[in-house]
Amino acid sequence: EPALIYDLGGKFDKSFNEAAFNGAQRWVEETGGTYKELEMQSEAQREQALRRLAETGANPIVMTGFAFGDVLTKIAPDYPDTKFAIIDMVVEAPNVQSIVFTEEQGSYLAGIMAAMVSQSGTVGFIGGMDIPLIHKFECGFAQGFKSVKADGNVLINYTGTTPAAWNDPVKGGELARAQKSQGADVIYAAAGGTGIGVLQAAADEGILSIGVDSNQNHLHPGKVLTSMVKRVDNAVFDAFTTGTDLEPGVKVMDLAAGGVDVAVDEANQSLVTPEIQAAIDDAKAKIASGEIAVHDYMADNTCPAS
Amino acid sequence: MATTTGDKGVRPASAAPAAIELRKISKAFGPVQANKDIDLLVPKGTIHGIIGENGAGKSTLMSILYGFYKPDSGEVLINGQPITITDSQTAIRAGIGMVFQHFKLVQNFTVLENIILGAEDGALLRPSLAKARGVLKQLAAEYQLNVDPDETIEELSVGHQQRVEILKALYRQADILILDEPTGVLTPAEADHLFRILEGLRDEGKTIILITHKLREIMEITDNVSVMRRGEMVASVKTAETTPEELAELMVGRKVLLNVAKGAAQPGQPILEVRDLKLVDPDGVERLRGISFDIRAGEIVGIAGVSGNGQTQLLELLGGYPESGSKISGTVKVNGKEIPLMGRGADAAERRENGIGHVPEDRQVEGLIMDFAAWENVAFGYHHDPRYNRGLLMDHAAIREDAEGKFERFDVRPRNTNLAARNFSGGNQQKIVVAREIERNPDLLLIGQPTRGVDIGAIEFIHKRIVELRDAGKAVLLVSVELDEILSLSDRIAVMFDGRIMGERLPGQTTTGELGLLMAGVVDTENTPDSAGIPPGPKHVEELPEEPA
Amino acid sequence: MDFATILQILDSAVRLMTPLLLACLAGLYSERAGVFDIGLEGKMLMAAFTAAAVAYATGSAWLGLLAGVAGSLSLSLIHGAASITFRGNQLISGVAINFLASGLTVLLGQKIFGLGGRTPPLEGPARFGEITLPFANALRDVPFIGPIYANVISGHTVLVYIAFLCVPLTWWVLFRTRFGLRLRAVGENPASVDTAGVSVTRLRFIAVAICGILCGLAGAYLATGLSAGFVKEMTAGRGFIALAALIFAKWRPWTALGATFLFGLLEAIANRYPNLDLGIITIPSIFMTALPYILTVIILAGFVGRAIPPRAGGEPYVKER
Amino acid sequence: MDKMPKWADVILTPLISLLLAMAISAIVILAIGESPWEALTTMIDGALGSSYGWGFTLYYATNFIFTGLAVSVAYHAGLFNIGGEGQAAMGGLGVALVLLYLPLPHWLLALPAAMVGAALFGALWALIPAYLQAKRGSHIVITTIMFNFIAAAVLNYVLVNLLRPVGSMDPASARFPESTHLPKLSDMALNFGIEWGKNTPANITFFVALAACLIVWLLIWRTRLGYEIRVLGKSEPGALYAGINPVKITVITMLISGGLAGLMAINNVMGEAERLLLNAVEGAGFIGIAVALMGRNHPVGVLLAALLFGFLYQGGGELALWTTIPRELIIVIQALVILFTGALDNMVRIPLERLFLAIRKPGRP
Ligand SMILES: Nc1ncnc2c1ncn2[C@@H]1O[C@H](COP(=O)(O)OP(=O)(O)OP(=O)(O)O)[C@@H](O)[C@H]1O
Ligand SMILES: Nc1ncnc2c1ncn2[C@@H]1O[C@H](COP(=O)(O)OP(=O)(O)OP(=O)(O)O)[C@@H](O)[C@H]1O
Ligand SMILES: [Mg+2]
Ligand SMILES: [Mg+2]
Repeated sequence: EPALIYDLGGKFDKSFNEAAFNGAQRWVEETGGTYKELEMQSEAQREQALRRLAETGANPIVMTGFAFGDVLTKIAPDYPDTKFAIIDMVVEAPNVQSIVFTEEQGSYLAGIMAAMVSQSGTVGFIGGMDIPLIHKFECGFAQGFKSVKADGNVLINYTGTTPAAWNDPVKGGELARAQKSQGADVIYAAAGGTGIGVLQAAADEGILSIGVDSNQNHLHPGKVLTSMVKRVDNAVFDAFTTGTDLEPGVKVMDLAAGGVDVAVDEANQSLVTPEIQAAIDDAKAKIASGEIAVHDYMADNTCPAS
Repeated sequence: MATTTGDKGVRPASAAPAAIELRKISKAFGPVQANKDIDLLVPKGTIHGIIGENGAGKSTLMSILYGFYKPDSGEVLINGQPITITDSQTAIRAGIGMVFQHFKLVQNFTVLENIILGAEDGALLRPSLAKARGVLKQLAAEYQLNVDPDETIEELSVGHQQRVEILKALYRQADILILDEPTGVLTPAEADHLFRILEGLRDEGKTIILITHKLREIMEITDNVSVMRRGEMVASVKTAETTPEELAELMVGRKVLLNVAKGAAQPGQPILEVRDLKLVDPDGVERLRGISFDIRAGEIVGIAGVSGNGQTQLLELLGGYPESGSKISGTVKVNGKEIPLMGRGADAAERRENGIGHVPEDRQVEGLIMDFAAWENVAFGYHHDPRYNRGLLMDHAAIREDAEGKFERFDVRPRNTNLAARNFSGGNQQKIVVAREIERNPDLLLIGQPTRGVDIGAIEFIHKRIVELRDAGKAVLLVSVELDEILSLSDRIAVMFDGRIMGERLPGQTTTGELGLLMAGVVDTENTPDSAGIPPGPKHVEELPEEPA
Repeated sequence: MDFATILQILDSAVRLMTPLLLACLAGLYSERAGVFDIGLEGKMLMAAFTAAAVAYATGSAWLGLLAGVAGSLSLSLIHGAASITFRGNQLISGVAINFLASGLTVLLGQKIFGLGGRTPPLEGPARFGEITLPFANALRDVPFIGPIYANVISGHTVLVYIAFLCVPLTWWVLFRTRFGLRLRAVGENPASVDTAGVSVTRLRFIAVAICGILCGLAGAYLATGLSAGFVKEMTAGRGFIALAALIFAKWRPWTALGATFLFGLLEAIANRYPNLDLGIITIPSIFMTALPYILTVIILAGFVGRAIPPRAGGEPYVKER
Repeated sequence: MDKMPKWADVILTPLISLLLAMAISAIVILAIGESPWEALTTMIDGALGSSYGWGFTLYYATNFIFTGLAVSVAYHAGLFNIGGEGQAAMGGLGVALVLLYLPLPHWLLALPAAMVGAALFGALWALIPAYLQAKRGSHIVITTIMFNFIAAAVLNYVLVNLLRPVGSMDPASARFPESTHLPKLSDMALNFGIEWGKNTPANITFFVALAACLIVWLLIWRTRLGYEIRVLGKSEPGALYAGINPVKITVITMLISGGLAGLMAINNVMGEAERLLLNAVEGAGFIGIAVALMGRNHPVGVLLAALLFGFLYQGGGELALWTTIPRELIIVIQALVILFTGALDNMVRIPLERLFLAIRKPGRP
């Protein structure tokens, strides 16, 4: 029986924990299997949860979030017969699969789209808590944008420095309005619950927004340019399906592997013109071939594009 | 001779029903039986005194009458009609007004706002205030109760605050006025003025109940007097048929010496030398304007004066804690050594090291920590004393032991050092403070208002201790608004007015009248045209400066 | 910084200050009556939830508002029972209410909507729309005044105008009515009110209830005015900021307006300039988000003297011990 | 003179209050369609039913003891320190700096060094609010709230830009050297041949916390400084009369308070995570307020309240982990416990007092 552990944000964080949950649900629907799931209460529980699950025989155990990395490194050797999968972090152990996403690539595509629809030449990025992971989104977005509009302008805001930054739609909305007043006409929100406020404010103010993690196009049909989807659900689904045969090592869920993408569906079809679609397809191909190298902020903690 | 059995002593002269009749009123606060089967009869149009030791239950009884506390049992009749007083509103409607021992005023409201509070006409303030302003003017003229209606309470002297309380009751058209220790905070002149007003009210047919610890006042103004002891009513008598000595005995249950017995002073070396002391408070008000005096060993110097003329500042300055931000100049020598008045070494702890003891004017705010147990209060201010410490830690056993001894020697009741200071009566609280300071055997004792609100038994005791200290060759600086106290205790008297010492007198060679003039700021007693023969009566008090903010 | 930017910042400040202002006035009533309230945050949160939930269910923002007030009011009554009736510790009660709201909102939300405590997004009449004040468009071209009127003053939801009207109203109630006189008295010296024959308990309960109503407005504004639905913990500490503003304002309505405006303004500025380039150094964005708090401390230390709370504040009124 | 025996007030009142809180909690659990009995047994079993549960309960309690003591020490001086959260966070920074940059060959050296770092940073973070309160009259409630936010920003900056190992996603410092790892209670038990609390985070800091309770008790009730702190808390004019300098005592008290809050970092940062995480305090600073107030600001009360909250935390965690009951239920239960034992205690006490008076009355003449 597989198991899934969510990070502190909780199962319904409207972000990647929720995506993981959706993946597990899909697996249940398709296979009829059952799985165990756990929600953290505090940092100290990480180890407790992992060990308890391993001891009850759950296999494989999938966990979402880089914060598990440290603990997993420590306990994986204690349970050599259990397979672990960790999302968003690399842990080197013979029984651990590390699943990482190339958020910068997806964000790069979102940047291209933003640049192509922006009339003002100014777009915005609103991050949640000011942590490196979110800078990765920001940096890819800026690079994609600049690849189309080299002299355009990307406005950047972060909501805050505490976990409250993920749950402040009011501030998100206000930041969106501030960016709009500076000329932004497309805003990319990578901010969890705060992003809901960003998308709402953008819709209210008549500008476009870009969602994140899961497909949020439907929230404001015709007003959300696209969503940079991060297929955590696929990762969880795959891990559950593979079961105990989980391959150790690093599994990169990149553009080519369908790990990240920009969502196009009926809600935003009218916004995505054939030219835009062509540009995206072109960029995808070039990224896949290595012709375009999207910078990974995490590699050196810098962002050449902004 | 007085009858001492219940209400039989006092019968209304006519057949008219008594203004107040209480029957078998009982009230317990938890395990404390504050009132027990109390009967009381107050005829209409009389002034009725109630006396009793601290904690005897006087305030409780009156608070029940006023609807502030609910009695456990008993009956109340007003003008012969039984009435259930559930809250103060009922009492007010029945024509009862009360001036509490601790005023119930809102400090940052104006006089007018305090007057109308709870008695407003309509939902808007403006008409109420306008009406009250008119009524106030009328009452002020009628009873000579002048206060500025727009002044806030915190800017008023206590005397004026009390007027506001009385005006509050009159504004509500009280026929029965209860005053709980009204003169405790008044100067003799103010007290006199109050009594004239009370007499005026009585003559109008109003009924007045007066609680006081001062037998002189009872004798002077009341028609009847009731005595309480330990929650019970032990006697009710006609004032004309009793004597202070008898009342004192009824109250305390033993004979009390009403006058201080002391021999002549034998002054020695100067202990305290004060020269040209000046203090400007943070608001820029000159509180002390060049004070100079000496106190010698074996001498009690009394400072008389209307409160608010700089005595508080003088005591605080000598005690080492003038209000921060004050500007200070002048010199003070203790035992010939100059002590710093500002900066390093100018704190109260240092003063204690220099052999200065201090019984502050306000025992509840400064002299005691009300929530601390009594034994902890015994170390208050002396907590660094090696006797109370062992190494890094305080020696609780030693402090407790010392406290037990002090309780014994000063007859503090109840004899329980574990009780919080809050739970002692005013007199016993004061005994704790006095015991602490006197038993240090200080070279100089500063003592402010030593017997304010204290019952006569305790007054006698405290006075005796002060005199003993003097006789042991110590210097005492006594500040009091009670002229009687000043006159009977002091070896020399200095009168303060507006931050200056107006003059020095010897107790045997002066009168209250003369002191009263000095207290009113009249420089010399020679007949000058504008000061001639002005008695320290109510009219004059009007013009005294008020205690500023 | 050009005029348009200033207008935008002011406009944003008005929106950001509104929940703070309402909560601050709420606290003002309660604390002026002598009941300290650190549970503003919780009441706002509860109101935000009930408002969003009912607005979603009924499709009416006004019914949502009513529900928001009811939600907040119910917590007020708990606070009143604890601190007035049972003379408990007001600070503890406030802390408990914050916890209670934080847990209950998510618990109920999850039970009802199954979205992990969120409510579904609100649309159309379930949200308070922006109101264009009369002549806003006509006056837009009048120099200076016009844009200020059209951009800063006009174009907010009705709750913003209610909040601003509450300031003079509160002043008037407190200082011009019998009720206000008694309310202030009961916070300064309850015994004075009691001996005047007025019930301390009743007055304090009314004050606490008004506090609940205003917190209800604040919470409803967050969920149905500023955003479109409830998100867990969406008050994000605003109740505490409102409390700070209340102390800052020394418990006075007009200064409360000033204090909350200052907080709103500082936040709006920090939003507008995520990286403030001062020429020599650039303040990193992390510190810009903290800037409102740093400035508050500086202003407090530098310009605002000692704040003296209502004298009887925080203490239950006890006659007999 | 007391209305009821002390044991009744100290034991009976909180116990009945607790039962009331539990009863209401049960109703809430029923209302969301779950079984209160199952919830209760899961909680008790998970928190107290095994050495494993105890290991966590004690770990959480240790955090709360420190923050609770911090609040209570300040409270005795009449200061309401809401800044425990920020002070504890800064304490974590102190611990991290000491452990990362000082060569400490053994935990016996590392512990005192880290304690100094933790207390120092926590105290420094309380210093400015203290100074502003004492000298400028800036209300400590506002300034400490503000300093919580500022601490979060500082920590974020330091972790993300200065202490984070390059290439790491996690805004956290590097691991502390192996030599500085504190012995876990389980290891210590193993030394005596007892298998106790395997893999639980409870560590030697628990004993440090107990010692802190004792020291705070001595400080407040047995030393001159404590006496002065309590005097200032009761009456500032009284303090002046007694020759106590309010500015000095205010600052010293807040330094002690901040230091205690900072010391929490020994437990969570050094003892548990063994590296500095961004949100390591996790609200323990605020729980400290509840713990202090419920514990009536007495170290023994704080200890008991901290254990109660440790139990609720761990029991609640188990509940969230192993049942379908949402984890927010625990917050509700915590709220009810705080409410009933801390704020509605008179609801129980007053009838009890009447009862005792009634029992006692007939016995007296
Ligand atoms: N509010 C109260 N709660 C509990 N006990 C009280 C309360 N008020 C008074 N007592 C107790 O009741 C008794 C009577 O107190 P009361 O105030 O009536 O005395 P009193 O005669 O007015 O004394 P004093 O001369 O000091 O004013 C005292 O033992 C006192 O401790
Ligand atoms: N709440 C209370 N609990 C216990 N005792 C009280 C309480 N309130 C008052 N007392 C006691 O009641 C008695 C009288 O109290 P009251 O407030 O009438 O005057 P007081 O404090 O004695 O004032 P003073 O010192 O001026 O006489 C005192 O013994 C006082 O300590
Ligand atoms: Mg009395
Ligand atoms: Mg008295």
